[in-house]
Amino acid sequence: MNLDPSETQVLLRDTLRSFLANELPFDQVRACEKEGRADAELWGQLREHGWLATPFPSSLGGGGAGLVEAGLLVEELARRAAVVPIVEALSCGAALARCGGERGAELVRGLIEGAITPVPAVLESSDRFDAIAAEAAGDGSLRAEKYFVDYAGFATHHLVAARRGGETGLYLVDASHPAIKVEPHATIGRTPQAVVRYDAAPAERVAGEDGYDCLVQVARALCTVQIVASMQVSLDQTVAYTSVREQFGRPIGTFQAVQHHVANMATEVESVRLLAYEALDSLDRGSATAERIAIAKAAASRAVPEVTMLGHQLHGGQGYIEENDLYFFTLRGKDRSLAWGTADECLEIVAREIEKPTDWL
Amino acid sequence: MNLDPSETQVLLRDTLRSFLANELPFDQVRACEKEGRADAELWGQLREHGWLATPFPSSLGGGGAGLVEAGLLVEELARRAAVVPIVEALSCGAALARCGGERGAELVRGLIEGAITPVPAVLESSDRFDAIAAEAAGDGSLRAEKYFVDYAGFATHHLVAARRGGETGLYLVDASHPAIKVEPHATIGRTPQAVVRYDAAPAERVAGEDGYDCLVQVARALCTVQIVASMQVSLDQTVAYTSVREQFGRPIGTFQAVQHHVANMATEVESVRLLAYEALDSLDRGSATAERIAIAKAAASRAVPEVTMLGHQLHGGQGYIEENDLYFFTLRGKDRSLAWGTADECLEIVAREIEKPTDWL
Amino acid sequence: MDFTWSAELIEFRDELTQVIQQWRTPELLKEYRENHGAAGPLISEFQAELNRRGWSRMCWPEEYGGRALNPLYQFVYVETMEYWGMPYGNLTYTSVAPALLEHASEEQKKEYLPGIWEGRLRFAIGYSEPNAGSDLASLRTRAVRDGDDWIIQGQKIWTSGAEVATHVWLAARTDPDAPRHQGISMIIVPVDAPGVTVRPLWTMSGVRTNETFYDNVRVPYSNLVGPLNGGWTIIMHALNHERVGLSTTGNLAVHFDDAVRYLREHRPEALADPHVRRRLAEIKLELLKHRALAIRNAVTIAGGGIKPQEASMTKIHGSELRYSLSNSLMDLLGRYGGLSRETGELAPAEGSFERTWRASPILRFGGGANELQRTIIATRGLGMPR
Amino acid sequence: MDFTWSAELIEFRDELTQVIQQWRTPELLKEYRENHGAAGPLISEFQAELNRRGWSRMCWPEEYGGRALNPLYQFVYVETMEYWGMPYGNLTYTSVAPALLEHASEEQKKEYLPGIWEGRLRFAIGYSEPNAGSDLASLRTRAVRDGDDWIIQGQKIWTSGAEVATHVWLAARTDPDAPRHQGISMIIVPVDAPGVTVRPLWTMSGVRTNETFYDNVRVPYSNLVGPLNGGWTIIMHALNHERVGLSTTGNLAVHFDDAVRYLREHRPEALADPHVRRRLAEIKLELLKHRALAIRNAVTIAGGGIKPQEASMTKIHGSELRYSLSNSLMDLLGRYGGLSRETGELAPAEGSFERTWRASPILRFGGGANELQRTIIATRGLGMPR
Repeated sequence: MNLDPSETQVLLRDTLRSFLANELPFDQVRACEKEGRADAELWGQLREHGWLATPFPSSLGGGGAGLVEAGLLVEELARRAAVVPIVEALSCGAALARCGGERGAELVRGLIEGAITPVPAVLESSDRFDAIAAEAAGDGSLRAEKYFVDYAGFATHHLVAARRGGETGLYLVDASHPAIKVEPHATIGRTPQAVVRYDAAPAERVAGEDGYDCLVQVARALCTVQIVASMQVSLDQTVAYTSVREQFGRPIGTFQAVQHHVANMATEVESVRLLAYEALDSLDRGSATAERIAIAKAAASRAVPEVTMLGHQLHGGQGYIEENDLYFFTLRGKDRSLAWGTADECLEIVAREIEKPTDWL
Repeated sequence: MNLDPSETQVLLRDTLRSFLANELPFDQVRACEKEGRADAELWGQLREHGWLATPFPSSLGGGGAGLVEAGLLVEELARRAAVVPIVEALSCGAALARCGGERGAELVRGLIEGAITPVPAVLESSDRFDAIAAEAAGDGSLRAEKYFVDYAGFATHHLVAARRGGETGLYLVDASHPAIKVEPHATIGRTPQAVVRYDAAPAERVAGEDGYDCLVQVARALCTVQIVASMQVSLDQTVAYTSVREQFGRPIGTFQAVQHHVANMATEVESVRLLAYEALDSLDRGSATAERIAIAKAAASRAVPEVTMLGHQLHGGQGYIEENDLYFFTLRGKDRSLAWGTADECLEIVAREIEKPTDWL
Repeated sequence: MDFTWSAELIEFRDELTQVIQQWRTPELLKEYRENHGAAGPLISEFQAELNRRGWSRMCWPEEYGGRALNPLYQFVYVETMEYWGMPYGNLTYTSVAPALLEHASEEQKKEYLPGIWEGRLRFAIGYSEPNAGSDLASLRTRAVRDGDDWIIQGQKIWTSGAEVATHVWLAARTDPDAPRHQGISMIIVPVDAPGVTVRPLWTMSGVRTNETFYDNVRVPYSNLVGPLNGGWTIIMHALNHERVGLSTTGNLAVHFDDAVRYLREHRPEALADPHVRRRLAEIKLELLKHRALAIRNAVTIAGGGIKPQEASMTKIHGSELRYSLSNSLMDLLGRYGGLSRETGELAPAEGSFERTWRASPILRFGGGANELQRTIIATRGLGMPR
Repeated sequence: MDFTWSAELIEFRDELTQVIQQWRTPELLKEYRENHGAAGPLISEFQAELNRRGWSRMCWPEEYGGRALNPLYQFVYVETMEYWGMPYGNLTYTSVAPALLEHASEEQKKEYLPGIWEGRLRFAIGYSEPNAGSDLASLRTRAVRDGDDWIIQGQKIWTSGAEVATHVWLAARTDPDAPRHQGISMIIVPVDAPGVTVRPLWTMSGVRTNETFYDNVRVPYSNLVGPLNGGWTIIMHALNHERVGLSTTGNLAVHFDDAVRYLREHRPEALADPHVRRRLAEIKLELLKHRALAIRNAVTIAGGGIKPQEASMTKIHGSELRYSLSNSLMDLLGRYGGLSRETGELAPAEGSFERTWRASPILRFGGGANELQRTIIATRGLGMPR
């Protein structure tokens, strides 16, 4: 039991943090939002510096670390509201590395080296992870409509969840193929997202049911960390602002009501952060359960709108204008609360197993 | 639209309030709780002073007022934590007066004059209002097990919900009949309650399905007022206590955290009170819907534990000992939140009709 | 006690609703959205219709063209307009006009009131400053008398609608030596007066607000409303009235109705889900609690009084419900809930839940932060010590 | 990061659980309930068994008979005991013993520690006074030196367990002229000392607490623990340790497990209800959030530090969860949820949800009111201005 990051983990985190503080001004994020695009430049830098390799086995050219380290990367990027498919690409990579065999290993190498940027294409109009209806035909072609595909237009490849012979698997599709149509959504998170239509697109099966499960679990856990980052920044900015903003002749942070709101925010962030990294740690150790990951995500999804709204309440008008950076975390936080399973969907998973004994220690 | 009590209503309320302030010391309530009995003396006084007659038509010897006035009586009694079956007897009376025909009218006269004290016996082991299974035999005898019967041992008669030929109706049973067994419960509310077993007890049909519905709706609305009273007293005591209790050299009521808790309590009390009396008013006007009454009860049932617990938090240890009167309202409030439909059961009623258009004005 | 509306009020509401149905075209709504409250051609016509029916000033005294109707008519009017999302003057109507009726001189009433009810005059509110938010009494914008004029120097923030307003309803410090609450006056400033600059501020709701700068702005001394240095009382009066308009049930309840309609039409399987129905029932419960508080406050005002704690309760409950309601609706729509209006048809109810969610911070801190409102309830409502 | 327990700790927990299973008879639980924490014959035997296995002081330094194990052992010990509702010394063990180990003299440690681990000595906590609750530093009970003795005069409240305790762990003012935090000392007072009176106070939880009166009570000067006038630091230290014991996951989680078991055995139709399952899932979520906070705090302490904000978060979350958990369980059991233990078999889980609900106020204001804890988080944890 050691809940703090190791020295290596701290180094990883701090290096990326200072890199981003220098290289990623928030106006670069504003520009991406405005133009509805991903941050291709940053994505290239992340790859060049080897950060994308971090969580993959050294045998595949990776950094030999695990998903906890992936979480640290994701958290840092989310703290800067970076518009890059970090969760998407890393969860594809994790599913391919763990369940994709030789071909999966090859693709992970491609991801690390920059040959490909894969993103998942999972949900359909039903918006349910347990109701994938897309059918992959025996001839290797795919007809499907995938909704809510994050970074669909930026990715080089889509890892599409589809069924063949009653089993849901993952199918690799080249995103540049003309049989694919990408129709962008505008979302509260203001990151690129789209409906994608695959009209008999060539699709290569690269993993089976276990791959699909792995993809969803890893993405859900990493998405939870994105939420933690949103809450943390909202908290940090609120502490900083209320400590200096004066009203009634004193910093508003000296008012009990303000302090108690902030204390509530901090308690949420602390508990959800622990659940999030515990989920990632369990994935690294092979002891993960869908239930515990769902609990972490549900806790995060419920907490983030409350925490960020308290942040706004305490910032007053200053936090409400887009010249302030606070809104990034509010909007991203809510967007991520809906992604990879809402609190309701995740609680459903917990409810299903409610009679299973729990080890409370 | 006039949300304040009329002059007559104020007079009624104030008269009873000052009567109770003089005649019902809290130690009398403590004695009833300890001995597990109703307050027979007070019940007699209420009848003698004509309060029990208030809401019934003058043609039956009643006061000619309505259920709003009944609510005012109930509220005053609940503010003193009186151990009398006021909600039980008045809701029996309302059902009998409205749906009991000639025989019902006779029984209401009996209630007013002191010949009978009827209480409802409705729930069974299923604890569901929509699953009454007791069957009234054609020969006028009843076999049933009724749970959670408030004041079962004190009442002279039970108004038992039972089925005959597929219809649920109300059956009058003489509580002194040897075929009846009363096994007391101990409950959080510390008022008399029991399981009652009717082993072929003589039972007279006095109302049909409409009578049963009326009984439940009236009791639910009056029970909501009991909850309002619990919250109100908890709020009042908390305001009084925190205004004088000093810590850190000043009344704790000057602390923002305390003021804001109290403000939250007050907002709950105010909104639930309005819903409660609106429900009673709608019953008087014949415009009541099960949904609106359910909403009032659900709102009250959710609010009361929150409000009373805040009261305790602000009273500290002083409110936690039974030498203080605060606990009456905390425990009664929670007890009543479970009676006549929990928040969940009431929300279920609302959910059922969720597609029905609402007049929001 | 009587919790029912009179037949006259219901009749009025029904007639108003009918008129709204005729005018509430996609074109008008688009004009309303794009003009940010300014009266384009369709809205002007609608306004004229309302005036022809005598509704836009029906509660004003007869000497100002009103019919002196019970203020509950105005409550019903605002509730109905807000439910349907129709323009009716908004803060100019619910906040500035009552303040003018109460505090302005006869000349001022004659000068401004007709323009208000005809929809020609639109006021932006000029209270807040960068360093005077919740602590409004610390405002620093100065107005100095110079003969028959005021000379105004300073800066305001959150002057929403200034870009389409004709006037700013400005709070300025006119006696810097007096205790802070006692040196403030209300002055009407035409937006086109030389020296007034409007700088846009875009908010996360997508709605524009403004900073406004006053650089030696000269306006007639007679633009002072109410007594010299008596502005604080007028502001508090206006804020209490404003809270009524900001806290209607209508503009919250429409989301509930929209959600039920959307689910029925597009996702019937979700509407059959017991969890979804339960969540909707919980929202309905909160809406009816809010309705009770809003009506309580309106009835008090209609009776000629004002209880600050009732306005405060309504404002807190409404502003927090705006958040929790839109938050719940987004959640129960899953990823659809995150789609914005710009997405097009796929966005539920034109993305209105998502948009309201983004807009939900403002009423929690604006119009007197909820923390201040809670203190008002405790001290003024319940008499707790200060 | 490593979120797993070592194999040794799991092994210890399993062994402890096994021992508990052997001793956890209805008779022992009845004795525990009826003796209010005093060691009757069964509890004494159980205590002896724990001692024989070296568990009751396993984390103490070796010079006091301990095995100097990592404090996480104590965390696991307390969690497990609390889950099963078994006696283990409770506050004497989690609060007074750590304070003695840290602050007492060698003589005092020799005098008191063996009695504690053997279960012979039981301490009641004497901090609060009628006018010193949250504002503990305003306590007025006086201790005046008289030769080799202290003479103590004053009154304490919430001296829970005093009726079965051997000693009171008393905070007294020893320098009335010093600033309030600097004139307090800790003195051990035998309950049977002449002049000590114990008056019962019955609480709404059904549990007894006490007022204790000290009328010219004479105890040896050597009963002073730690430096003269240095009591405040010792109290804060003890309170932080106490919060660990008061905020276990175990004594909350057992309700969850009991509820699931009760529903499965007695009301399977309710357990099949999606709303009930969802509610249970929400409770489980909160329990696991609490577990995370409690472990975070324990790991910090085990690492030799203490972060007051972590103890505070755990205490707030635990005390509010105690309420909301029992409240939800009562609600989902409907009227059964309101039945007390005295009802008999019909009461779910022996009425434990109802009983916990009644007991849930105390931890919200006791052990440092949650309002104070929130201020600690903000100022000490986040560095906000005071």
